[in-house]
Amino acid sequence: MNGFISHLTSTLSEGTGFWVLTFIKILLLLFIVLTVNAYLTWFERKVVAHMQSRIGPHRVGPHGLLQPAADGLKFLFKEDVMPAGVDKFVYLLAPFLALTLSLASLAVIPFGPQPLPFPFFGHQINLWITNPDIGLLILFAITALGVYGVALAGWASNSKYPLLGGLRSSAQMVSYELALTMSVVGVVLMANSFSLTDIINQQDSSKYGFLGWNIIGIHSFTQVVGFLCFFISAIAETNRVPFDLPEAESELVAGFHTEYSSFKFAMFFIAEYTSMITVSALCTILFFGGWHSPFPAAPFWHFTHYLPSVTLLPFGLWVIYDGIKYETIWGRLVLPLIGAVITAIGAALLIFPAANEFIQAPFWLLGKVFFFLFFYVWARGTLPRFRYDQLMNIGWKLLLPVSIVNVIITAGVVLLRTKP
Amino acid sequence: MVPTQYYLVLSAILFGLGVAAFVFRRNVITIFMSIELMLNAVNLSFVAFSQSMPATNAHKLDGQLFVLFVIVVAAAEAAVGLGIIILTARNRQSLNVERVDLLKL
Amino acid sequence: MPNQPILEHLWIIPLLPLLGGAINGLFGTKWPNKIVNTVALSATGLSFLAAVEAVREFITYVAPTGQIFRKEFFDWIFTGASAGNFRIGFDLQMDQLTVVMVLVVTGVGFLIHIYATGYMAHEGGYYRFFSYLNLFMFFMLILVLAANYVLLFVGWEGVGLASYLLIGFYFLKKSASDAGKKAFIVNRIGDFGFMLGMFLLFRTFHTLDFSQLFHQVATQDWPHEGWGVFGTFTVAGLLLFTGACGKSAQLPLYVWLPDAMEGPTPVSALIHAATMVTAGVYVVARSHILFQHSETALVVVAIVGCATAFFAATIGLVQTDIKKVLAYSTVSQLGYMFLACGVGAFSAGIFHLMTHAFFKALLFLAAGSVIHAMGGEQDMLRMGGLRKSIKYTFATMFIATLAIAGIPPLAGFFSKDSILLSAYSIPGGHPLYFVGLLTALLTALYMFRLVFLTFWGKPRYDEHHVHVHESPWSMLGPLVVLAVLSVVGGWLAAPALWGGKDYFTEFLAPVFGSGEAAGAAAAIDEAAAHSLEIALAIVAVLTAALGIAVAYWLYLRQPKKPAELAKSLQPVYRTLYNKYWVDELYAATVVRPLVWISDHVLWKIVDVEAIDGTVNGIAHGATAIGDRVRHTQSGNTRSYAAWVVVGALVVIVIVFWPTLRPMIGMVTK
Amino acid sequence: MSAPLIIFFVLAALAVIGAVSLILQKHPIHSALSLIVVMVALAGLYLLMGAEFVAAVQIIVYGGAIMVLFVLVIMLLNAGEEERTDFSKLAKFGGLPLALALTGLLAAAMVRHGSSIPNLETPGALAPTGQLSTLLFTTFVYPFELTSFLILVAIMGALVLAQREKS
Repeated sequence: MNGFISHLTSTLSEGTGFWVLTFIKILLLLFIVLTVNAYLTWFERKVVAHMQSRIGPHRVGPHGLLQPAADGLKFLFKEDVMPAGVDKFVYLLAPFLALTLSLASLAVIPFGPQPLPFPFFGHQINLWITNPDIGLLILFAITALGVYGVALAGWASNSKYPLLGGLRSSAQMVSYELALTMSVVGVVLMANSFSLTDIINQQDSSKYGFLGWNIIGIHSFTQVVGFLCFFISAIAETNRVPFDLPEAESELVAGFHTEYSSFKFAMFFIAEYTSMITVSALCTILFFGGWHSPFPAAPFWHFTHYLPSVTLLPFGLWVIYDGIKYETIWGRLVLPLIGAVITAIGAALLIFPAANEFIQAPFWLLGKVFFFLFFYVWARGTLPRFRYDQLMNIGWKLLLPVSIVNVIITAGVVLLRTKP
Repeated sequence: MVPTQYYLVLSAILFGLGVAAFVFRRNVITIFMSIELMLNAVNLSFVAFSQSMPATNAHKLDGQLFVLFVIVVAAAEAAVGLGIIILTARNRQSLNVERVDLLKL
Repeated sequence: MPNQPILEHLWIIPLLPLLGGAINGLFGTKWPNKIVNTVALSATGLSFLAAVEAVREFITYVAPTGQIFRKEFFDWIFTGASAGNFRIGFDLQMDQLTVVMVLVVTGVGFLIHIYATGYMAHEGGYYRFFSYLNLFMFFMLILVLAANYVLLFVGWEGVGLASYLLIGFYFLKKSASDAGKKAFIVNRIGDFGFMLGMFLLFRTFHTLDFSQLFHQVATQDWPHEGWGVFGTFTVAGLLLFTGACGKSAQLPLYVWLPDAMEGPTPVSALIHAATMVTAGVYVVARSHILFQHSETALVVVAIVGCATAFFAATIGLVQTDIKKVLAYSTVSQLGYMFLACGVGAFSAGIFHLMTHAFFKALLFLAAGSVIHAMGGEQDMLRMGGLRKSIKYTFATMFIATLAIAGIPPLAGFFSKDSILLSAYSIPGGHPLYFVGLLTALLTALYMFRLVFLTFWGKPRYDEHHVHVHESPWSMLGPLVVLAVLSVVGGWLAAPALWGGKDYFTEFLAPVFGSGEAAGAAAAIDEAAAHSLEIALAIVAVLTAALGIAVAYWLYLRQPKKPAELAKSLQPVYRTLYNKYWVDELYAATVVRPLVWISDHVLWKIVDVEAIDGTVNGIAHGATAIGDRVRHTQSGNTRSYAAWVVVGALVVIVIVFWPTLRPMIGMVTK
Repeated sequence: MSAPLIIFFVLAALAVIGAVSLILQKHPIHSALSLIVVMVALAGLYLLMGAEFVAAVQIIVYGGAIMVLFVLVIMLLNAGEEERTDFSKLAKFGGLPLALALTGLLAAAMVRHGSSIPNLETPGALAPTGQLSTLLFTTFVYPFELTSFLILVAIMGALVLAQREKS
């Protein structure tokens, strides 16, 4: 294993082409993620609305598809109020910190095994920004620092509710970080590496399909307990329902970002959704085989490779159909267009097998990520909020011990397995 | 490659700064932080020494292990120390160490 | 060896009394006398039985082999090879000499314990007394059983301690406690000599173990140190003898013994008559080989012994305190023993030691019984006519008196006779002989004076107040036993008179063999020797008879006479009565200067000025420094921090000095 | 000037600046933030030295736990800017020269001595986390257990201290 340092030096010794490429990659990723964030809000509102048998946003654009854009504009153009008596520096620092860290954590997440087929000025284009041997550790390090955004925001805005929210959330995050870290140790033990790609490769599904994933763990040992602990504490870590005490509207107005308005508020918002994505990706990578498809690689299962197009084509067609009989003229124009694009992509995948093969890994990865995102929303739509003491009890008295036990058992099993 | 010497000098400087903070600051929490700073400086030299050893040396990693121990101890220290600080602040209504110069109230 | 259970565990014999003493001393406070004396008696009694058994085993199994029994129980002092393997072990040994001593000590000791239960019945500190007494037994047994000088010295000091404690038993009485101190201090002088002797021996022979040391002396041929030659043996012998003088109350260190009579009578009997005071004799006899190598030492011993004997006897003539008389007689008898040793007749000395233990113990106990009967009266001039009222006491005491006076066939006769014989038979021993003879005369005189004053004549005490009563059997029993012993005690040596052989000497021969040779070398052929022996015996008896007659004439016929004599020989009488002013002399020459120095120099200057001055000075200095330094303890964390930094700086400078010096040079340049 | 050297100087500068601002900041929160900067910079240096695990632990524990505690306490006690008292003459007048002297001496000693310390030219031979843990659980197992015990004690101590005395 050639560690981070050699990795670093090698990357530094790369030519400017590499730098340009990485820069573009970063910009691209940021763009994608921010867009996804935006539409995640839309998605959330829609789903929750439907769960509550409402329609949700549908005024702005067809099916309210432009709602996020509208919100964005609103954030941009609203007056940026800075409350009196705040600690300016910290007050400004907090949102930046939050956003930067949550975005930075994306840098180490790999989206696919093999690079794009065409090089960029002699540099192969991997589906990740960087892939260090200690990706997981770096992720946790970043998560650990994530506390400050919230805490400082709460403190800096010099007001009761934010302070309480800040205290609460920092306490909560610190507490759940332990469980979070412990619950992953099992996976690390089995993969015997901190590198995310190693972890994914270890849960290879080419033979037994999804049985190879850590959640089932036919290769070594099931991590279902670890997964539960991880996911619960991940939700708490991201301050989402049912652990959204930092921003308990009913108690603290809006928690730590009460005093934040317009774009600074948006930053917190984006940070939260980004970390949701990160966590979902992490779940996928650690427990659900990352980009491995749930089906074995045996020729018999080859037809599953057409699943992307098989999902895309009907969806696109449905969108067109739905668009045609949309009430507004604007919708009747736009929706079929989108549908057409989707259908085209699906068709293209059928036509170009190489592209199809290439798309498999990202497809599965993103599919799982999407599922987890949906789960987030689902939870929000259904579960009530915990009380603070309950929260702490779950964190310290349930998750932490359980995950520790899980670590011990896993270690034992791994030991037995490795014994010749 | 960076000469080990640089790291050592850096750690010396950081340590000195920590000492300075300890002497100059009056807020007990800050003083506590300056202690942490000194610990960090020492850790730096630990790691520097450890990496300066050839890989063949059996004790190469000891330095890093010491760092781990130091960190753990620092954590424990912080837990207890901050508890004490909270208590003192509660009883004396002051965080200024110069105002807390009596053994009993 | 399975058939020597006790001998293999010789330590039992001394340990039992120690246990008794410890138990009584620790728990006896609340106990009734019954339990206390049960403990004490069982301890000593068992120890006596053990001793008897041990002796039996020794005589049956070991003695025939011509060996001595010796066993190392544990290392007491052992410096590893680094310090030349110097070893002082807790080693006990048993040879013929030890046999005699052990039997005497335990036997007489046991009897006296029994006696004491009666005598002390009404005294306070009963448990204390017995605990001390047992302690004494322990140390005495250690002394006689020890197999090296150091262990012997332990016992030696131990008995000193016990005697100190017991003399000062009535510590509320100033005279008693003073007497205790006096005994202790005077003994220190002797012990100092003893230690020096030990050091010299160790320096010469690199061992203090009897068997090794004596073996060296015997095997390697050392130059025989003639008269006036002060070689190793002479000096060592004399130093050891100094110790012996202290312990056995010889000139010039005898002064403590008469005062020691302040202690309870059983103590006087056991410690200051029968056992402890004979330790000196024992030591001289034990190291006889050293003495035999040095004429000077022997001569000194003989002369000192002889002189003491006569000197003490003369003082004994005029004392009126019954115990004082006995005390002086003890001193003089001890003188006899040393005389014997001095003339090389060690076995005779030991023989006299044994017999003397019997009759002198008896005398003391009887005297105690008399005092008991008189209700604490000790002055003979206030007694008289007790013959009828306390028969048993009288009878036993009379026997003892005959014994000490040297009337055949009682014990004293034989022992004293053998001593005189050997004194006579060595070249140039005649003066010694005659002095000894004179002493014998005086002995008979003052002893019978004592008896006559006490038991005959009219009662000189107030019969209305003093109710004379015979002592309980617990006291009389021992008297009787001892009386029997004082009669038969000497018969071991009796056959010598009619041509037989002296069993006692023969028994001790393995120990003193060479010594006797020296003594007998001077003797002429058997027949002449025998006739001489008879002649001397007759002379001795006559002398004794003469003494008795004089006593009879003076104290029964003309009771006025003594007073007139005293008046006519005023100076002599006063001299004797005041014990030659020896105490006063010592007081003037030693005690008072010492007191003056301690008072004016040691106390007023050394102690007050130097020592107290230093201590107080240190204290004041500390206070002063504290006053200055206190201000750094401001409680201000920042200043503390600054101080810490200062310290750190110093440390760094010290540690990195070699690196920093050139830089400083650069800076200054 | 090779890449690692650049990184080193950047991080070192960051650390020193952080430390200096720790001293100069008026408000404890700012000091805490500066300290966090120092720690992150040091973590970077550890990475540079190839001590990945240490770096991660540095950030997770120091940055994520200890400093959070500090920040929390500062918030809890609502600590304001510190008052400028100078009761200690020594600290007031002697403080700066002393600190400077200490720093200077240490640095000088390092400069002199450091040259004697070997430098590994090869970037390899960094600390595989596996080896580290192996060492931790074999050679250093007793210290390890001891520290765990220490932490237990510390937890209990913190509990005892933190709970308000009930009246």
